[in-house]
Amino acid sequence: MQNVEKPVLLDVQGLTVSFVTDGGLVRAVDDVSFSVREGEILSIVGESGSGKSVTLLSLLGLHDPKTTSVDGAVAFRGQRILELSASAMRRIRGKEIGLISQDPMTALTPVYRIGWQIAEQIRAHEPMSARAARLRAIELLGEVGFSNPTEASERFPHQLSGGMRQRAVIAMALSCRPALLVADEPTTALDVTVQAQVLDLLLRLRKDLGLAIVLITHDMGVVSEVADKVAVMYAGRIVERGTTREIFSNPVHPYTWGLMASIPPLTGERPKRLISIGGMPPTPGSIPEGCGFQPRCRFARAECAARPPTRRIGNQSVLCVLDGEERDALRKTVLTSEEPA
Amino acid sequence: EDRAALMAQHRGGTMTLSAVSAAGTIDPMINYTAQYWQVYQMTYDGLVKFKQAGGTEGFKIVPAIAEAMPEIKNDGKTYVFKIRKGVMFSNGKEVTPTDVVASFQRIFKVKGPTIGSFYNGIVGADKCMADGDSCTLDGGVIADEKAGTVTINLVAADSEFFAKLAVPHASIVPADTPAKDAGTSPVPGTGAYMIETYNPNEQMVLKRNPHFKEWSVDAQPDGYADEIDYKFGMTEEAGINAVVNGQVDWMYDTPPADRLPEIGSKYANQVHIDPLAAFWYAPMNVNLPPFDNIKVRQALNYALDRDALVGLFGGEVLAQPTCQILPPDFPGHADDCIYTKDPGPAWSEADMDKAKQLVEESGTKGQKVTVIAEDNAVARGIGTYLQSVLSDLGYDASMKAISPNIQFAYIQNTNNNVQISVSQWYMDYPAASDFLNVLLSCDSFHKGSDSSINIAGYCNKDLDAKMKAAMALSLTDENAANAEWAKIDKAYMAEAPLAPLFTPKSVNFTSARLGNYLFNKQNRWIISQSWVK
Amino acid sequence: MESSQSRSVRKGAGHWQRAWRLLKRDKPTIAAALVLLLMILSSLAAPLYANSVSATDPFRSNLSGKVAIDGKKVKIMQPSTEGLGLGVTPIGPTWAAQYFLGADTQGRDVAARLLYGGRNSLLIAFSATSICLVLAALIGICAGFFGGFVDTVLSRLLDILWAFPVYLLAISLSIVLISKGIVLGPIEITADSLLLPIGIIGIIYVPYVARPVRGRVLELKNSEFVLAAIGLGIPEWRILWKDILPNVATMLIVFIPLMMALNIVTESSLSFLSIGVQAPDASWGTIIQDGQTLLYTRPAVALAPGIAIALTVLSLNVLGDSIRDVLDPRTKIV
Amino acid sequence: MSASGNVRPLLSAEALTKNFLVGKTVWPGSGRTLHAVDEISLDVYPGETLGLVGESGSGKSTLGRCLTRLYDITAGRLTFDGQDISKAEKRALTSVRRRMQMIFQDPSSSLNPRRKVRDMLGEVLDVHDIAKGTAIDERLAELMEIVGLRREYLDRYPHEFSGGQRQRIGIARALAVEPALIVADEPVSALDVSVQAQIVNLFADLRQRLNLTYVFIAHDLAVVRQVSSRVAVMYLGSIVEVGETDALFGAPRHPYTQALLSAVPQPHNRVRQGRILLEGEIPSPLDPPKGCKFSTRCPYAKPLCHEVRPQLAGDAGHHTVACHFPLA
Amino acid sequence: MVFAILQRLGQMAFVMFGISTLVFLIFFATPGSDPAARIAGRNASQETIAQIRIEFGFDRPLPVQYVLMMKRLFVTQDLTSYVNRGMRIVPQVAEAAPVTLSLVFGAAVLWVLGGIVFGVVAAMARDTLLDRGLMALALIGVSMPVYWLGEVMNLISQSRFHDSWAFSWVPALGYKPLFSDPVGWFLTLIIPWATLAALYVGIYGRVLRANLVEAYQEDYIRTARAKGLSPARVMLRHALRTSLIPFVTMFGLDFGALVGGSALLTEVVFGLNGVGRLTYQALLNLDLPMILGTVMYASFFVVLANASVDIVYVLIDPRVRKN
Ligand SMILES: Nc1ncnc2c1ncn2[C@@H]1O[C@H](COP(=O)(O)OP(=O)(O)OP(=O)(O)O)[C@@H](O)[C@H]1O
Ligand SMILES: Nc1ncnc2c1ncn2[C@@H]1O[C@H](COP(=O)(O)OP(=O)(O)OP(=O)(O)O)[C@@H](O)[C@H]1O
Ligand SMILES: [Mg+2]
Ligand SMILES: [Mg+2]
Repeated sequence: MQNVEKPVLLDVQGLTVSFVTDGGLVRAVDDVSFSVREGEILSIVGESGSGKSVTLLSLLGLHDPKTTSVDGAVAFRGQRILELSASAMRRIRGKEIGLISQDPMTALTPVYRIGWQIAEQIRAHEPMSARAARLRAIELLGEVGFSNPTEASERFPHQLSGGMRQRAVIAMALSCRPALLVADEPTTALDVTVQAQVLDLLLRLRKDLGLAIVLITHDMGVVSEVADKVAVMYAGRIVERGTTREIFSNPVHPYTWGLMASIPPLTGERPKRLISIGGMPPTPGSIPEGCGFQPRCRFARAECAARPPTRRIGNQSVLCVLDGEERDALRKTVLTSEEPA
Repeated sequence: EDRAALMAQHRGGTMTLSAVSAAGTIDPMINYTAQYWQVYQMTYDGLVKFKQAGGTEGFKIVPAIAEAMPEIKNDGKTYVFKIRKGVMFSNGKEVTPTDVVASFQRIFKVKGPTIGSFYNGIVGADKCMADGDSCTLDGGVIADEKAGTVTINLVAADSEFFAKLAVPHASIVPADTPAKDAGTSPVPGTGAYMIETYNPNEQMVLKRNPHFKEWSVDAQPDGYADEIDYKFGMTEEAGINAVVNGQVDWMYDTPPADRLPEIGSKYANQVHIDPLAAFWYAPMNVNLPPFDNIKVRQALNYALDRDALVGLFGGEVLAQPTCQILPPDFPGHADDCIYTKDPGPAWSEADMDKAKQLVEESGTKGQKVTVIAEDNAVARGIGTYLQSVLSDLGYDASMKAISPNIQFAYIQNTNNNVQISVSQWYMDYPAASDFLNVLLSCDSFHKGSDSSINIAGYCNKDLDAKMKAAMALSLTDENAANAEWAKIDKAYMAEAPLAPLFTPKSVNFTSARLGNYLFNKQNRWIISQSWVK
Repeated sequence: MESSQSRSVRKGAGHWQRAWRLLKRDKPTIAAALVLLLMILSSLAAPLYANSVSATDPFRSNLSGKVAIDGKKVKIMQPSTEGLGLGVTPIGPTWAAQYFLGADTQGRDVAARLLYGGRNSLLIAFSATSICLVLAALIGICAGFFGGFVDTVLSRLLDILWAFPVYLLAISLSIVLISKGIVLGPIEITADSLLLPIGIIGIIYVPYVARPVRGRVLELKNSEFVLAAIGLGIPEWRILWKDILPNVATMLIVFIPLMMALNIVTESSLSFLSIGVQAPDASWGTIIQDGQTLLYTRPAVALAPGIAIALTVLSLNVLGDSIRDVLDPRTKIV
Repeated sequence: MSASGNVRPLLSAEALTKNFLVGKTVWPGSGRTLHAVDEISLDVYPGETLGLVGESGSGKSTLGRCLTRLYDITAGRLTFDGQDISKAEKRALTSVRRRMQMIFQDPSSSLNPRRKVRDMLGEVLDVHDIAKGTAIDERLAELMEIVGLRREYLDRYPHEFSGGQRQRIGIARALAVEPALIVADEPVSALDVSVQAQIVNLFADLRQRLNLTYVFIAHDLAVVRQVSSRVAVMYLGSIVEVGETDALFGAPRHPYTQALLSAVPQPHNRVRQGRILLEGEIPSPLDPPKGCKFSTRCPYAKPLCHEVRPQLAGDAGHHTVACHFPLA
Repeated sequence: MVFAILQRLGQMAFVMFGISTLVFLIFFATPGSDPAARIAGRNASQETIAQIRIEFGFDRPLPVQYVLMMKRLFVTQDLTSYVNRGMRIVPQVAEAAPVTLSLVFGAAVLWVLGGIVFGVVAAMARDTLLDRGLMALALIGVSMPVYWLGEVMNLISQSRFHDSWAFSWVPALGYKPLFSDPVGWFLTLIIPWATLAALYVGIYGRVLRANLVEAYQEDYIRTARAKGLSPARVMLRHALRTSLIPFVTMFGLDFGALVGGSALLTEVVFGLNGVGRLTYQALLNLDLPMILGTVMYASFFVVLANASVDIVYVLIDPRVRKN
């Protein structure tokens, strides 16, 4: 973690994304706010379908404007990027903000060599000869840990293993030395040894280049290992936000409790059953008014029918009616006992 | 002389001709198409030939390789031809009596299509027909090198023998010409031009015969153009456009109907309309119902609106209604029409009432009838019209059009049970027998064969005998014979084995630069006598 | 958990209801459906038009007939009066009830024939397209799904079909069938039977459709859900029917308008070779053929059926696209 | 629970091999052989859960598909409940399939997007004569309940579900035939932890209730530890170590297992000690190293390792390892 | 490798055998096709026909005739037409092939480019008026019979407006060899190219659009967009390139068939003496040797085109390429 507060790189305020669908307008992301400073790693965790990927893609303006409406303010280096023209936005994409998308298997165009694909991005943003761009691409591939980058650059995506592909995607995302990297579950498809390599790489880049990262993952281990800050999403909203240490040591939202409790331990006694959150995640379009977690929350009460207040505890902020000692007491019961039948 | 002056002025240049497709083998003894017979006029000569002149003059037979017309000896069974000296083949050799004999043998050796009808009267022909390869025509065609003569002996006198000698099948070619179908490799000839190359898919190129010296203006006049390119492959529409645009000087095929008004008005002076010795007719199978009933055949003849049919062919300028077999201005023709409202010399109007009454009497109403037509615009139109009339008469009529080449063979074969079809006949040479005898004699009918030109399958022994007599008569008395033919024509029409439709005229559309257009009644436009310079 | 009864009504609301609901909302689709309906209805109404509006028999030659235009009697087949007076031209479009689109070479009312022709053309094209798609689906699916030897044989058979001169078959059949029909069990096929063009046209484009189908099936065959079905012990035929076919079907829909267009045009060639629609009966294709011989003087004759074909195909296209979108449960229609 | 000599294995593989021909072009014989599963011998005993872990591309899915005979086996022997099914034909397999099911790695691609859940599940019941007519509906509702889904979801299309729900449908479909053995190919890797916990619990419940046997493929070691009674570690098509869960996690004996365990990131524990970072890339299965397959990356590799391929050895049934120099 | 080539050749032989037997059987089953009567000529005597039947071997059993004809076609290569007697089939086809190749190559260039432009523009303007307009245009192209369109083109360029500035450059119909008269070759072929391409532009444009729209759902397109590439580049380099595979399948089919003579109506209308016109003439005349010749040639190309498609796959789709 940085000692000195670096300037804010990305500031998202009230981001709301809705899709026009068969069954009417569906709000997939609802009033989401967060910010990332230079060199900071923000991790977004949460239920699948809670809107993590949608949030990321809307930062880059990658939604189809015909079926999607994006509201709110996204400031990148102080510039409101949602209002930018298409061509101005293109200058930011890939150049200022790099994207690592969820599935490395399908993220690369199957018919081009990966060196070419990386060089293509470089040349889209920097005037450079094809040769020079290729050399850069090879250099980048070396940077992300390919033992023989020249040879690797000549391969087609299908000729690479999952881990190699993911690293190629990362190399591509980094090719223009962006200030911000948005990574959507970059290691889900990878096994732990490769995952470790990739995480190491990200940390190294952060250290060497001051790269800021927004990282989506399901793996709480990964979060605790690399993230500075964590945002927990549920049903389109960020229900809790804080530094990694705070979230892990002092989670305040019942959903976060559930998440923490359900992590299987790698050492020690194996529990008979894992703790899990009962009930079912809401589908977009049927998210309840008020607190989205309320139908599954063991501590739900009448106030939850209204939109919960945002509470701040230090750097942490949380969307929940629970407060104070009551909360701490309840937390204990969750994190130690088993889920009731 | 006048001709010499014109020759000096207009000689030279390349004339371009066009046709939708080529007409098959180039062998003059085998090819039996009007398209190439026209070409053969300037490339080959027989002992005698139709005169190369415009109008009816063209029916005249003049000596060609023979120095003069021979005397008739032995009651018309023996002819002695004196071979002209100094006539050169395009391969540089001079024509000798041996070449003449070899040429006659060759007709049989290559199994020309007319050996059974034109040349079977020569002594020894029967043997040659049975086995072509060993054909000698012993005693039939005899050369006398010393005297420079060739003697031909016939089994019986034949009034049409000169005409048969004057058609391209009796062309004189070098004795060493291989005795098999020449196919696409040109055979040397004695004409003003020679075929240099022939590719049925592209073109035929005719060049001047380098060894040619004009030896008879009547039989083989010198030509104007230096080269004649006959191109194949353009559709009729394209051909017309090309002639209009001056890219082609003439096209063989009849202009499509929808272009006629345009060329008839805008390019009137490039259009040449000439009468033809031909007719379009609808043969009716007298051996199949309903046309096995004479009343039905007559009914159709009454019912046909021949004016409408003329319209389908391009209007009254291009065709003339007819209800008899022999075409106008043809030996034996006498104006007469029995199938019209007021029977008289000419057709005036269809008599539908009479036709319907005849059908009623025949008791064939409601039967199925299929008209078979060739698959081209005009024949289709006529077929559709016939079908429509037959429907009006109360039949369950339909029309089928099939590819022209197949249709001709198809309608002849009795196995195919064709009831009625649309067909045409163009004369080979000017003789009434070429229509009546060929199309309707019992000898022309062969059951189950693709070659049975008596399509109606009508056989009348009496009329056959009368035709034999008329042919014999014409040896001695041409006019009496013609009168006899007129009667035969009428007699056939009374039996109505066919329904004559109209007599077509030839339409030739030539380019603006083409001059000295001459139409020969026998062989149509004389290509070599027009100039392009 | 909420009561399970409350929502079990949804069970019935299947594929088709949903599709219908979505289709109803799309204006271009409605327009296309209307155009198509109009085409079908007007061709069904052909006798009505011929009897009461144009008052001619569109199947009788009318070469010496006359028609009253603006009170004057005019010949339907007008001999040329200019220059040499060559040729006879049928009357052109009159903008009157009779001979609205003019006459053809037999002096018949083109407008009435156009309507009658629509019956044959639509019938032939629809049936042939169906046959083609069914066969192509069958062959493509078998080749793709069973692979190996079956694939090789079927693929080569498709090659044979593709390189085979179909017109030879047509010419031959047309000649064979003139005198007597072919008896196939209970049905006798004669030359003017529409079964022939339907059958022939239905077959000739099979390779064109079967090949892409085969490719798609190969793709599907390797998809996880097919593997899953195999793993569940579902019989192959059932996998073909339930998993592969529906996915192939949407692909076939793209081909429908194309095939319709190709088929109507091909039908005209076959009619020309005397297979199928026979004079004096009409189809759009045969009217185009007739019009072809009048192209320089009366272009309207060939143009009118051309426009009819284009309209049909266009509306089918719009319809086909919407149906394909709508049948995909994943599509969301705005 | 643990394997012992006198219990007959439910599923037994002997020198199971699966090769793929890759890079095949129009010219037959142009491809190269990829040894995805290379002479693996493995027993699965009734009632146990065998965890299968390993680097991505090491052949876990392929092995799983071979075990359920979704793939034809190139060589080796496979017996299920005493019956040799290595060469069984389609027909013979149908009965085996009722007793042995696979759950796929990717829940979305293993469900036909054009079919409703009811249709897909009902088909299975129908085909295997498990239920007919109205009984189908009942059984379907029951299945949905077992996997914790609402019964009205039966009338939904797969795309209308979340990832976790889709995975449950996959499980329900596998359960529909009432199998004895389930091979689950990374059933939880696409899910978030809370859903993952639900599924893991579900597996445990089902095992108890239905007396199921599992082969559980995963790369999340914590999950594997949670669910498995025994664990097998794969590397490049071969099994390098098999052992009872606690033994293997407590004292890994193969250097690769060791590296794998050390690489797991752990929550609540930012600074990891002794992580072993493996050097280089996993070799291509097209031309695996000659000796020990791990020798190219093994920190302890000795010359022997590059020459001779080690075989699984040790206390059979308890803990075996394929290493010339196993860790203590 | 050798085995593979042999296998392909074997398949080719199978296709050719299949087609030739079919053609043979159909021919002899057709009334009115008696080759002896045809060769003998109009109104030939029965004796002549009988002699010709023996001389040409038409009295022999069909399999013998088949073998002899195949031998003359492939081995001695001296098979001649029944209609244009003496015309050898093999050299004729060889001579006609360049004409057809010129026509089809040019048209293929046009329709591939046109199809791509149509498909790409429509896909980019998806669901707009432009998209619908283009697709309508494409279908109109498909709805026009090629013989009709060709005739209309001739009407315009050779007749009505031949003298206007717009079409005064149009030369007479017919083929000009590429090597002796390249300018003439080009000018004479422009209109036939356009006519033939009109049909295929429609088909290809539509199919391509559908594929592009599908490709646009793929993840790698999102990656490409996230890279900051321009929409045009995303479309052309990423979506188009991967969408070309079905395009190539269709192209193989069409190209093979057209080069094999399927462009017959175009060739006839424009007076091009290509294989198509040969086929057409042969069909009209039921000229068995010529039909066999052109059909064998066509099947050769169909099989060849399929083989080429397989090879092109390897070029455009590295996934099927050797590692
Ligand atoms: N284009 C779209 N149209 C309609 N709905 C969409 C679209 N994209 C996403 N959604 C919906 O928005 C919700 C949020 O999806 P998102 O992909 O952001 O989830 P996620 O948090 O990334 O989940 P996961 O962890 O499974 O990746 C989902 O319910 C999804 O169905
Ligand atoms: N159908 C196939 N054709 C060719 N090669 C294949 C095929 N399926 C798998 N492979 C190869 O076999 C090897 C093993 O693949 P497999 O999918 O079994 O690995 P895995 O251990 O399941 O990996 P992951 O963790 O990524 O799912 C890989 O190298 C893969 O590329
Ligand atoms: Mg996501
Ligand atoms: Mg796997």
